[in-house]
Amino acid sequence: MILASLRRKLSANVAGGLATALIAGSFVASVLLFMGFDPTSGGRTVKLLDWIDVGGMQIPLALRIDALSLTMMLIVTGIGSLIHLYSIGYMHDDERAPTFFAQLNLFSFAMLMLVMGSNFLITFIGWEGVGLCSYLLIGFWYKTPEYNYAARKAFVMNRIGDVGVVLAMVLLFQRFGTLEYASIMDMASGVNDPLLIAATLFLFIGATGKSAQIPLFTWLPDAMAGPTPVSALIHAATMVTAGIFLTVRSSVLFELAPFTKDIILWIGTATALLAASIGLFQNDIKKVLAYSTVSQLGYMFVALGLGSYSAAMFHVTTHAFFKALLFLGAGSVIHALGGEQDIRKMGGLKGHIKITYFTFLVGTAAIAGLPLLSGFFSKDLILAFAFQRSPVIFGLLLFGALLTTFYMFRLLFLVFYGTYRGKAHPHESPLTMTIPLMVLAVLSVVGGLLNLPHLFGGHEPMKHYLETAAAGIGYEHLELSALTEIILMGITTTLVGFVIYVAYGRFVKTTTLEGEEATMPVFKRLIAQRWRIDELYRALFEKPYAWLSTNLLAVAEKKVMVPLMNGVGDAAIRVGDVVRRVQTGNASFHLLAMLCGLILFLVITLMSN
Amino acid sequence: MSALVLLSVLGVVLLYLGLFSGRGILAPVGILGLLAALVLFAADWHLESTLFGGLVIFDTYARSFSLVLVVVTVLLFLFGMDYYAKVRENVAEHYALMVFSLVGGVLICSFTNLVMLFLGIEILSIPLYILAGGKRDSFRSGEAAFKYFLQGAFASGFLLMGLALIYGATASFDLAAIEAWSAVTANGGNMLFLLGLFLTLAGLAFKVAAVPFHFWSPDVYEGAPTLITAFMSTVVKTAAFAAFYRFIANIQLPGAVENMLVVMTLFTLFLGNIVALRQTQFKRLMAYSSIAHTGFLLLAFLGTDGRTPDVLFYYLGTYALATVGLFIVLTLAKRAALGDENIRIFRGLFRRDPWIAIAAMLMLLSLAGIPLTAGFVAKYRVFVLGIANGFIWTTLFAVLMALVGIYYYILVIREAFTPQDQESKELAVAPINWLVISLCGAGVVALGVWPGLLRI
Amino acid sequence: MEQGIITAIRTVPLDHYVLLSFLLFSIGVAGVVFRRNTIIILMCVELMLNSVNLLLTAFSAYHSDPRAQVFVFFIMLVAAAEVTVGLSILVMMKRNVDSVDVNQLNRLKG
Amino acid sequence: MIAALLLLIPCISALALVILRPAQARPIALVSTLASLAVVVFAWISYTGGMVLHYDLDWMNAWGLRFVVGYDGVGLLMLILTAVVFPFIIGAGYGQQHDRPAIFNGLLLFTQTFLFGVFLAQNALLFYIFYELTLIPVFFVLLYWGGENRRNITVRFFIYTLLGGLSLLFGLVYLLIQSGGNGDFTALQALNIPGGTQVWLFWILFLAFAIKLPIFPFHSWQPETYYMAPLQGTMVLGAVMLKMGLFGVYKIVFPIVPLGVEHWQSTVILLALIGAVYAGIIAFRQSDFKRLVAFSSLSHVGVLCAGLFAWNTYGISGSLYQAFAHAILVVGMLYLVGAMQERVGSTDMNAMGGLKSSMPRLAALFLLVLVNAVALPLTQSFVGEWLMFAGLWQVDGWLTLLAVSTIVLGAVYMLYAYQRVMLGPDRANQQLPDATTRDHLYLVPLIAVTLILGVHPGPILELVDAPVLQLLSSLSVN
Repeated sequence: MILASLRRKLSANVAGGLATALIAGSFVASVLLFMGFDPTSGGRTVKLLDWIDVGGMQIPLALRIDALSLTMMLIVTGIGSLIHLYSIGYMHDDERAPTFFAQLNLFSFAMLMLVMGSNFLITFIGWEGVGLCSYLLIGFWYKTPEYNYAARKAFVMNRIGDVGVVLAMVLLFQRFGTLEYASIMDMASGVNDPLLIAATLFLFIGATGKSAQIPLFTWLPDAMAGPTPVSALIHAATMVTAGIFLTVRSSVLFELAPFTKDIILWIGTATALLAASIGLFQNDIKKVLAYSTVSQLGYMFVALGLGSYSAAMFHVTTHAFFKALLFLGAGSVIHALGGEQDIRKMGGLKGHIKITYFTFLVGTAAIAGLPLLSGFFSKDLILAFAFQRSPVIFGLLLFGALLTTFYMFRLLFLVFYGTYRGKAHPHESPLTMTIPLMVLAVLSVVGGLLNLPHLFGGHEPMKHYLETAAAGIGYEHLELSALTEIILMGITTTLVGFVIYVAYGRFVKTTTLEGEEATMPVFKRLIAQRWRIDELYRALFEKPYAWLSTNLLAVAEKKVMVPLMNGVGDAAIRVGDVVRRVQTGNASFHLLAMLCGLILFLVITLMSN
Repeated sequence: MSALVLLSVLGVVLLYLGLFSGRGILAPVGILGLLAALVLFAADWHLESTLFGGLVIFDTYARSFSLVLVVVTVLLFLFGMDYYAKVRENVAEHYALMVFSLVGGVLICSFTNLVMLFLGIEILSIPLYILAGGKRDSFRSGEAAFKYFLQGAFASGFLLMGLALIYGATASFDLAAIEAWSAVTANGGNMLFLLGLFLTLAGLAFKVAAVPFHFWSPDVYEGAPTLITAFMSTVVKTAAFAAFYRFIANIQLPGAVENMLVVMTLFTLFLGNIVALRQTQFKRLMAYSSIAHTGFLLLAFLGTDGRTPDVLFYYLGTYALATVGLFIVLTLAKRAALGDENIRIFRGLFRRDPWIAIAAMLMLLSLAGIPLTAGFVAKYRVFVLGIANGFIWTTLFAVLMALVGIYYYILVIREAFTPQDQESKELAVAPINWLVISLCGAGVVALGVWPGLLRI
Repeated sequence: MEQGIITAIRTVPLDHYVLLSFLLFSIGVAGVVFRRNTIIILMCVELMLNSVNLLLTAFSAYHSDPRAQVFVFFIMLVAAAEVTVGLSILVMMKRNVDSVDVNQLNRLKG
Repeated sequence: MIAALLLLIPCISALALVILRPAQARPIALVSTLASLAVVVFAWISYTGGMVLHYDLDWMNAWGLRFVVGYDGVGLLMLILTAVVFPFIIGAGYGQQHDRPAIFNGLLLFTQTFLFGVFLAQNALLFYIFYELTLIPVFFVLLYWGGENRRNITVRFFIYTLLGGLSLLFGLVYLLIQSGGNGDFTALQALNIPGGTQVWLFWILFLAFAIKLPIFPFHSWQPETYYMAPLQGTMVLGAVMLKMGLFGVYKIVFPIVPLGVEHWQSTVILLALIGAVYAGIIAFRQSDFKRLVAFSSLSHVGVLCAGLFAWNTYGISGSLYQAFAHAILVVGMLYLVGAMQERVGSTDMNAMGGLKSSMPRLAALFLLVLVNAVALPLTQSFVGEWLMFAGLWQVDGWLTLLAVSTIVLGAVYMLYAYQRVMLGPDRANQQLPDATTRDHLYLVPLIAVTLILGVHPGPILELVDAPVLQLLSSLSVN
């Protein structure tokens, strides 16, 4: 298959080119597969070899090609190719570029494994694999301790999620005796079993880890330590959507566990709002995008929680387009400024780097959900579903969307408008970097067509396509009247427009920069400090853990366990020391002792007689 | 039995040789004589010959034990060739007394009459009182002799009292008659018999150094000349156990006495092992280890089992082998360390003489009971007997104490295999000693691998 | 043994002989344990042996069995040998520590 | 023939080394271990299932001790493990300076002999004899070539291990009496011991293995012993010797005292997992690389033992499979410890850091070893851990949670260690050599084994599958 070629490690200077060619090749292969695939057939499984086969457990190393995996493959390889291309320019000066490309390719392999696996365990291979690559790439510049810390944090948080996935798998295996998606989904339909709630909850824990939801989201902003293409590919477009993918994959199970869906809904909403609020006052261009990613992922989970799997996948797709675009654009900006990431030191770049500016504008508009751009369709679909469920959720999500609009435009305005506040001389990026930007910009504009709703004369093609692979989609129903939908869109669009206006007024006309955190009002400072969640986690988990680790060794092990072991021996020796004194060396005493012993034994004998 | 006569004559001859000629030929003559006795013992193996009007019977049991006694004495005489090389006075007497003591040992292996038991024990012991004080100018040696004598005589009194009471109850000194009597009479019904049995066993327990009749052993082991210590812990111990078992083998022991033996076993196991933990003088350590081994051997006595004599024989034979070798190694190390007997003197033995160190290690491992050495097979069989006879908890205790035992042997091994801090004198190993040590070292392994070689 | 003597011996019940010899034995034991003078200790050991002799003789009479009396001779013989050795050791001790107090001998211990 | 070769090749080589003390001891030892490996591979290829018995000789039949050797699938797996690991253990000697290398390597080969014996023995007492014998050469290796404070630690290790050993002996003797003097495993397994007896007999037998493995709270000898032992000694201890514990449980505890196992199952699993978590947490702040490996091994072993005591197909097969993976892992990690020690001069991680700049290749190799340690999928460890988790779930969900949590702890301390050794800013004046040919020759095969068996565990699982099923079905019949 296409995977074999991806494994190849690259060492030459042309590594970038080769890597790009490889991933582009797999993109072509994916496209060919896509063309040749008949969605009505439901999908097929390609077994590579027996993997685990012991005592009734048969888990083959098999791949599954169906609508869902193909969609994800296209996203992964397509965007992957663009980002590889982009990286050639971006990583041009780094001496370890070959390593970088090797790791990036390894990531693509793992990600493909994740989406193509025909059973949970194969998906888990990819699941952990992308985690490892993420670790490697975040810590790519290994000489900086903070980056290493961020890398470890990402891996460990993912691992915590993985515990959930492992438990879910174990549970499902126990219940169904297999881990094949197809078999489980077949067997599961109609089953009403509290076990499923547990299993889906565990899966969701896994998803919160990988897709950066509350409570395991703090690693994602830190993950921006990696090179920007990595942020774009892994931490925006592909890996973080793995959680959504897994949920859609097991949509049948989630449909049977409404309780889990509610939890997902609320956590998704909370994450969306929390992350959006944090995004408001961040000054690091990549951090803003990172929180925006977390927030958008929250929307996707809301969609999942609402049972609207196609909407989630749709948003995954469009988000992949515009968020990759935004990240690459940000990367281009950073590249242009020679590594500067603080938006307070940017401004007025519109004139210097036109292509970047223009594409970034498209991306911002898309994420804000300006009408007819891709984000508009996907986000509104989610909002519509939310409204159908409850106006409160709709209201909250709408608020989140407005926040998104605000901080994204803040970012746009502060970076590209006004006057330049930095020192480095900005220059436009090379063609290898701008081509991907332009492609992605186009995609961000037209991406909405993929799942054009009926309202706009479409047939929701993506939904119907995916329905063949994820049976859960069959359960979703959007039963709002066209009028309601139009009204909702109207409200949304109006408010978004208003917020953009406000942002314009605040950041273009007056260029309001955030001052030092210390000077902020309390509440604002709290938000600017990311609700102090990192600190909270550090105080709640990291420090006690370190304390525990130190003290288990110092106290439990050295003061209890080891002395306990030695104590028994020492006690024996001490007893020996005492008993030894009987041997006084005095002959008379010896005789007396013998006599006493004799009498004692005599007593024993007579007593037991 | 001509072997007995030969041995007695040998003793006298040795005494006379001491009067007339050099010390050089004493040991060779002694060894020759012993070998001749060996041949006589081994001849007519299956013949049961009686002696002294039935006071003594040489059956397979007696012959086997006698063989071991003689072989070990030969080894000790070989060692003696080097040990007494520089001693001027009384060497002949030493050899002669050892031979006399040996005669006593042979007698108590083969007694069938309590009179002979008593006589044998005294013949065994009285020369030892003298031998223990063999270094006439050494205070320690004198103290050892005195303590040994005093406690020995004291214990003899109890033994005698016991014998007299048994006689009073059964009207016979003959073992077979007593056994028959005990089989007929209800257990424990007869107070005289019970008391007699008790006191006799106490007297015998003194000889095998079982707690609480062990007090002599550490002091005497430490004070006596090394060769004599080796003799005591091998020949004397073996003979005493042979007698002990011969005495109780067929007597229907009252339950009360059996209980007492269990308690004695537990005490002996405990004290021997626990106190040995903190011994730093090697000979004292060996004394306590000897007490500990007494405990294991007593375990084999509990209950009746046809396999017991075999186990006893194997255990004592291999124990003697290891002990003889170790005492020779001690002597060598002690010479290099100018008379010190602390186990520190073994330090660096492996660097100084790897072969001797390895042989010593094997012997220590055998005493500790580590597999592939004879000591393991011996202990293993004892444990099997213990459990087979229903003494599960006693055996468990013995197993635990075996672990404690391993500790102090390991400490000695550790010394031998730790490089020494400062250079000490080279080990001067006479070829004859090297031979004996090698024999012992190889012996414990060979017997551990082919346990069938040593059986009654 | 002459029948008359046996009859004479049997006029006293066996228990009394046993008790008497126990008593003598105990005196001997107590002497060995509690006296400090080595010579007296040796004498007490002899007392222990002799109490046994007494007992054996009594038993011999009651069992009408001469073998015990032979044993008594053996015991006397052995006792003599023992005392010989004992006294010589005593002499050695006297020479070494210039005392016959048992408590002087306490260097070997532990 | 195979059994004889396996016992004789290392034994004769060892004797030759110890007695003749040739100058080129290490190559000879290496050749010997490779020869053993060849024999084992041959045995593997020609293995068709079932129990292969080789010899049945009288030793002390009357006392229940017969020389019966042979192997079933699990035994073969252990033989393979031993044979595969030992060339690496000997090979690790090439960066080490030893006093008297001939004797050192001879002792290692003796250990191998006895280990083969343990895995071949089909008589309980023969098993015991070999089981104890393995201690002797290791004792001397530790005592003579160990590090600081070796005198006390070695003795402590020896006594503690023997505590278990003698307890086992007692149990075996007890069983022997019950079976009327026949000590063969087949005879002992056929015994029907009353449930009440099994409840205490379980601990008598299991104590040996609990200490050998070791599981909490019998572990306190382990960290310091691992730390103090010479590198190769630690390898022997960690890679192979503790597997005797697993094997013993499989071979003795499970079939003979099944009711006892049933009674204590959850206790043992709980203890094992407490230990796994405990060690995993301690490992995090461990600043010495070698101690870290010790604690990580302790943590892994806890999971191994828990998996075994899940007492179902998945648990047992997973545990046995993982035993193999763990052996490879321990050797790899310890080799790295040695490699770092060679370069930096100590195993203290505070003295390391930023080494990736000067030795990127070694860092990459380290990382590849490490992915096995954290049980990333497609490495050997993952297969084993997955099976164990699946097995444990059938016992108890909460315990599984505890077990699975170790994968997080593992990630935490392993990555932290990696960071402290390799990552971070350059240290000044550290121009240390990168991975040499020797390092590659050593680590690449290990990593290859890990990955190949991670992708294709079939051959090993096949070996384990049938015997484990047979064991479990024979138990359910009783």
